[in-house]
Amino acid sequence: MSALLEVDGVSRRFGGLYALRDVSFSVGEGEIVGLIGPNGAGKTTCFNVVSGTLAPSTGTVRFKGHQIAGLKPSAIVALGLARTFQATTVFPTATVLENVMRGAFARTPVSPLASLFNTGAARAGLAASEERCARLLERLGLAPFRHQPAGELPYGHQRRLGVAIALAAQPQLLMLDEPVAGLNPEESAEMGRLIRDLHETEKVTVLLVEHHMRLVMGICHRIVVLDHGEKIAEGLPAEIRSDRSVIEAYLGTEEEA
Amino acid sequence: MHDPRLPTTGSGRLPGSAAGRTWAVRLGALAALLAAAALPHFVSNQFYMHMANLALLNAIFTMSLGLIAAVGQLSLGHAAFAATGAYISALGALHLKLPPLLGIAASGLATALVAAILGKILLRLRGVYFVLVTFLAGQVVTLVALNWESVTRGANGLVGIPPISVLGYSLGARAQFYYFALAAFVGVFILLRALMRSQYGRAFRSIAENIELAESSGIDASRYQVIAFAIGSGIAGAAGAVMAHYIRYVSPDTFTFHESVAYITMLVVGGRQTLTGAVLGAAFLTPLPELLRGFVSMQHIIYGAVLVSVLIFLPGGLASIGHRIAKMTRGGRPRP
Amino acid sequence: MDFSTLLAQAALNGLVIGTMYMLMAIGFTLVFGIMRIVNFAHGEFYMLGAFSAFFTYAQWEVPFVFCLVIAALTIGALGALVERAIIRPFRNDELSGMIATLGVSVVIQNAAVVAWGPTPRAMPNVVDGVLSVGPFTFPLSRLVVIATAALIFAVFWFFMQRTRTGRAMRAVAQDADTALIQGIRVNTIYPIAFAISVALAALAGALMAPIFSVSPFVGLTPMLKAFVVVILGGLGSVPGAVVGGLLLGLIESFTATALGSLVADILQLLLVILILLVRPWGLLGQKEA
Amino acid sequence: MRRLLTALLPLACVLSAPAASADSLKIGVLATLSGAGTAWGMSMQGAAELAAEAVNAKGGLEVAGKKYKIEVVAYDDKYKAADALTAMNRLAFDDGVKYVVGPLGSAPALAVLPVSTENKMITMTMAFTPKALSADFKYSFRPVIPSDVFSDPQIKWVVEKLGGKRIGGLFPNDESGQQVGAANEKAYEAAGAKFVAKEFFERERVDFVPLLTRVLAQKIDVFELNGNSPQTAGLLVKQLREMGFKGPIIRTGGDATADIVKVAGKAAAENVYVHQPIDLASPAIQNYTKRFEDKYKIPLNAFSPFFYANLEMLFEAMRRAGTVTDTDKVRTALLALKDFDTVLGKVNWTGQAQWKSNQQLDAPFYVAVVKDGKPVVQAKCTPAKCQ
Repeated sequence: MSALLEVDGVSRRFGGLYALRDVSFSVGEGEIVGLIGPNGAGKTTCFNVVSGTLAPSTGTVRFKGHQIAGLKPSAIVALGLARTFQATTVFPTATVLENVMRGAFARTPVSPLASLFNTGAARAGLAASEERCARLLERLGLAPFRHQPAGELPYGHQRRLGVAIALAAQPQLLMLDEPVAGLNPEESAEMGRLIRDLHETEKVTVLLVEHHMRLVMGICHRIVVLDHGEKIAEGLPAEIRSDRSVIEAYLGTEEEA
Repeated sequence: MHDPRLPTTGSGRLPGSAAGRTWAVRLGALAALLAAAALPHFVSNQFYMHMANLALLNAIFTMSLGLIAAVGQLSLGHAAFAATGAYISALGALHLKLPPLLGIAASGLATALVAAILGKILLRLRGVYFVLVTFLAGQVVTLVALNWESVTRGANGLVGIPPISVLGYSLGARAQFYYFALAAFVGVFILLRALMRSQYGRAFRSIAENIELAESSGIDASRYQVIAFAIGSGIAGAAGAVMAHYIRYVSPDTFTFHESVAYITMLVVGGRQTLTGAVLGAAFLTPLPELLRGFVSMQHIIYGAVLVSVLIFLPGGLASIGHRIAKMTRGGRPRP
Repeated sequence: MDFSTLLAQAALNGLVIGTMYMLMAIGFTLVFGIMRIVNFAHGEFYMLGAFSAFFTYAQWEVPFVFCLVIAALTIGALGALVERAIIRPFRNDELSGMIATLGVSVVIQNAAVVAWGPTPRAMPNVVDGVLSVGPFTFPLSRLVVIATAALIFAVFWFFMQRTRTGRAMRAVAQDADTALIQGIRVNTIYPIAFAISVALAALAGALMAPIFSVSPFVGLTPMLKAFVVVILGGLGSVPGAVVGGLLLGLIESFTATALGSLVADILQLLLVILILLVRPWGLLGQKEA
Repeated sequence: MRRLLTALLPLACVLSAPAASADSLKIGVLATLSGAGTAWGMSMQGAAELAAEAVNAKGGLEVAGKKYKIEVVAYDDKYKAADALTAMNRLAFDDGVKYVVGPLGSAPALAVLPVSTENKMITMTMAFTPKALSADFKYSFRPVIPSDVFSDPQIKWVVEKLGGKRIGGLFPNDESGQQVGAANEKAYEAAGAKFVAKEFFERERVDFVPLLTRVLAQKIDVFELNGNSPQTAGLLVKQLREMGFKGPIIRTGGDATADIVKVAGKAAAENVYVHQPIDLASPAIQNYTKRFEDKYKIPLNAFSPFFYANLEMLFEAMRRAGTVTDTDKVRTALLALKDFDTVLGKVNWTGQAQWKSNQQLDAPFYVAVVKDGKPVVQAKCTPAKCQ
C-alpha cells in the first residue's frame, strides 16, 4: 500500500494546552479513511493541520512525499488535496456554477493576467473550465440549480455543493469535514452513497471526519480514533467497534454526543 | 448636477452574465461618454466645471478603494496613499522639473510598491488589524509630511505646482483639465472593470465572501489581497498626484483621515458591490457639502446620517436601487 | 528643577495620562473582544462624558462624585441605545458595523458642535492645591484622577469577575460559539457590554474635563491613543489594555519630557509598528488560531 | 442614467439658486467656521454681517445713484486648502462675488489667491504668510497686522520692561507655529534675550505637562505663547500655572485674550501680557464690541474690527469709484484713501517696502496685561516702537 498522506508525530498546542499530541496515521491511495472521536477529541484541529489552515507545533505531514505542514492551504490544494467545511460550505451570493468555477480556480488553465486581457486562449480556457464544472454539477445532481445563488439552495444541496467545490479542484485526496452534520437520515444516506460512488468512479481517496457512526462504519475501509488529542485506536471498522478504549472514550461522553 | 454621464455597465459580478444586454449597454455607455465629453460646451459656469472635476477625481479614489474592499479589506489610509502620490509628483515637478504626466505615473508606481511591501509585511494582519494598520499608516504619512520640513516644507505645503501639460498644451483651466480627468476616469473604470471580470475578480470575490473556502479552493488569499491593495493604492497615489497638479497646492491637510472617511462614505452610499456604485457615490456626495457650505457642522451630520441610513436600509447603496426596481418590474422572471 | 524632581513629575504625569488611556482602552477592547467591532465613535463618548461633567459640575454644581455617576449612567444608556439601533443590524457583518460607527462618530461630534458650539470651555478643578512630599510637589487635581480611575477599574474588575453578567461577557469574549450554546443571550450581553464600554469612556472624559478643556473635538486624541494601546496590549485583552495604557502613558511622558514631543510621537508609532511585526497579537493578547 | 439625473436634479437646483437681484451686492466670507480656528472665522463673518447691517439700515449703499443692499455669503473652508479652493470657486463663479472677507490662514490663502486674482476679486485676508501680499496678488489686501510686523517692537518693549533674559515657548507643529517659532526666536535674540527652550507639538496634543516640564527645566523667566490657537493658548496658561510657573506669560500673536481667560480662569491669566490690536477704551470700539457680543453671544475677537474697518473703506471706495463691478477702479480708489476714519480710528495703507504691495492696513496697536480677566493697555505701539 503506497501511502498518499502520512501524518507523523503531529502535535499542536494552544497556549499551554495540547489540542493534538503526537498523532500519526496514514491514508493509502484509494482508501476511504474515517477520523472519529468524541467532542473535543482534536479531529477538527487535525483536519486543519493537514489542510494547511493551522501549522503544527511539531511533527510532519507528507502528501505524495511532499512535506506540506505549514504550507498555505492554496499551495496544498495545488498539490491535489482538497477539503470541505463543516459550517461555511459555499459562497452564498454567487451562483451554483460560479461556486464550482471558484473551486476549479487552481485547475483553470488560464493565467489571471491572460484573463485580464481577455485573450482568445483565456476565453477558450475558461470555456473549457466552465464545461467541466457544468458536467460536475450534472454528476452531483445540482445542474438544475446552476444559475441560482448558492445561499438560496436547501441545506442538503448546499452540503453537496460543498463537495462539488472541493471536487472541482480535481483532488487525489478529498477531505470531508462532517459531511452529514445537520442532514436528515435520508440526505445522510444519499451523501454516503455519493461518497462511495465518487470513490469508485473518480478513483478519489477520501479522509472523512465524522460523528455519524453509521456512515463511518458503513463506508470507511479503515478508521482512526482520537481522544483528548491523542490517537487511541486505528483499524478496520469491525475492530474499532469492539475496541475497549474506543468504547470507553465514547461512553464517557455519550450523553453529549 | 452636471456630472458626466457615466457608463453604468460592468457590475462585473459574473463573466458572461452581461452578454444579453451587451449592445444596449455599449450604446448607452457610448452615449453617456459623448454627453460627458460635450459637457464643457453646455456648462459655462466654472464652478460647476470645478465640481465635475472633483467628482471625477473622487470617483477614481472611490473606485480604487472599492477594489480593496472587493477583497474584504477596509482601508482607512486611502488618503495617505493619495498624499504620498501628490507629494512625489509635486516634488518631482518642483525640483527635478519632471513633466507632470511622468510624475503621475511615477507616483502611481511608487505608491503601489509601498502598498505591496506594506501588504506583504502585514500579511498576517487581516480584518481589524488591517483597518488599524492602514489607519496608523495614514497618521505616519501626515506626521512625515509635517515634520520632514526640508523636503515637504512642513505645514506650509508645496506651492506653485505646475499644471498638467500634454504635448506642450497646458491643462491648467478647469474645462481643459476636465477632459484629462474624464479620460483618467474612463481609463480607470475600464481597467477595474476588466480586472473584476477576469480571474483576478473571481479570486477577489471568493476571498471577500468566504476566505477559508477560497484558500481551500487553491486561491492564495494573501497574494490576491496584496495585489488588490497595491493596485487600489497605486491608483489612489496617481489620482492624488493628479489632484495636486489640479489644485496646484499640496499640504499635510490636503489628504487626511477625513478624506479617507469621505471615500468610504462615497463607496458605501453608492454601493460596494459594483464599480457603478462607487461612481454614483462620488457623483452624489461630492456636490452634497455645497448645500451647506456655510454651516459645516450640519453638513457633517447629514453626511454621517446618510452613511448610517444607507448601511442599514440600503446595504447595496444607490446602485442597488436600479436592481430593486428592475426586479420589481420584471416581476420575478428568472434570471437569464 | 533637578533631575529627580523631573523624574517624579514625569512619572506622575505619565500615570495620569496612562489612566485615561487605560479607561479608554478597556472599553474599546471590551467591545472588540465581545462584539468584534472597532468602535470609531469611542472618542465621542469620551467627549460626551466631558460635557456631562461640565454641565453637572461647573454649571449646576453637583458634587463631583455624582457627576461621575450621572455621566456613566446617562452615556451608558445612550450607548445601549446606539447598540440597539445602529450596531445590531450588523451583527454578522463586522466591516459594515465599523463603518457605521464612523458615521455615528461624525454625527455625535457635529451634533455637539451645533448644540454647544465649537469654542472650548474650561471648568474648575475638583480640588485645588498641591501635595508636597519632600522636594516633590504634585497637583492634587491630578492625584485625584489617578485615585478615582483606580477605583473605577476596581469596580469594573469586580463586576467582570463576580457578577453573572460579567462572567457571561468574559465567556462570550473567549469563545462566542460555546457561550451561545451555554445559553448566554447575545441580545442582552451586547448592549450591556457596549454600555459599559462607552460608560468607561465617558468616565475618562468626565475625569479629564477639569484638567483639560471641554469642546466637541476633545474625543479624537483619546481614541487615537486607545487604538495604540490595544495594539500594544492585544486586541480584546482587558489586562492588555490596563498594562498597555499605563505603559503608553509613562513612555509618552518620559520620552516627551526627555526628548520632546515630536520624537515621542514618532517613537510611539515605531513602537506600534514593531509590535505589529514581531507580536501582532499584542503584549498580553492571545495569538489567534 | 435617468436615475442619476433625477438624483442630482434637486442638487443642481439648489446650487444654481436664482442670481441676486440687480440691486444687491454680495460680499463673500471665506473663513474657518468650524473647528479650532472658529473664533477667528467668526470674527470675520461677524464683521461682514455687521457692516452689511449698518449699510442696509441706512437703506443700502449708494453708488452712482443706485442703492445696493449688501448680502453676505459665508462659506466654511474647514481650515483646509482644498475646501477653501472649492469655496472660492463657488464664490467666484456661482455667486459672482467680487469682494471676499478671507481667506484665513496661510495654506488656504496660498491655494485660493491665484483664483481670486485671476478673477479680479478683492480679498481681505487674515493670512500672516509674507506671500499673502505681493505684486502678483494685485487684489489681495490685509487688514490685520501680521506678527512679524508687530512682534518686534512688542518683544523689545517686553524684554526691556520685564527684564526677562531666558525665554521659553511651545509652538504647534503647523504652518503658523513653524513660522512664528523661528521669527519669534530671532526677535527675542535681537532684543537681547535668549530663547532657551523651544518645543513643537502635534496639534492633537492636549496634555502639555511633559513639554512644559522640559521647558521649565530650563529655568525660564518668560513664557511665549505666540502661534497657538486661542484654546491651546488657554490650556497652556492653565497648565503652566498649575505647574507653579509664576513669571510673565506673553502672547505676541493674534488676539486670544478672551479664550485664555475662559480656559485658564481669571486667576491663572494674571500676569499674562497680550498683544492688543485695538484700544478697548475707545468709544467706537466699545460700541462695536457691544454690537458684536449682542448679536453673536460670544466674546469679541479683536481681529474683527479690522475687517469691519476694511469693509468701511471698501464701501467708501466703491462710492468714490462710482462702480461696484469694476474692481480695478475700486481697488485704485481704495488705495487712494488716506487717514481714513474707521472704527479703529484713522488708518492708512502700508507695506510697499516689505512686500512690494502697499495693501497692508496700518493702524496702531497695543500691549496689554490681563488684570482680573480684562486686558489693560500698557503701551501703544507702531511698527517701529512701543511706549
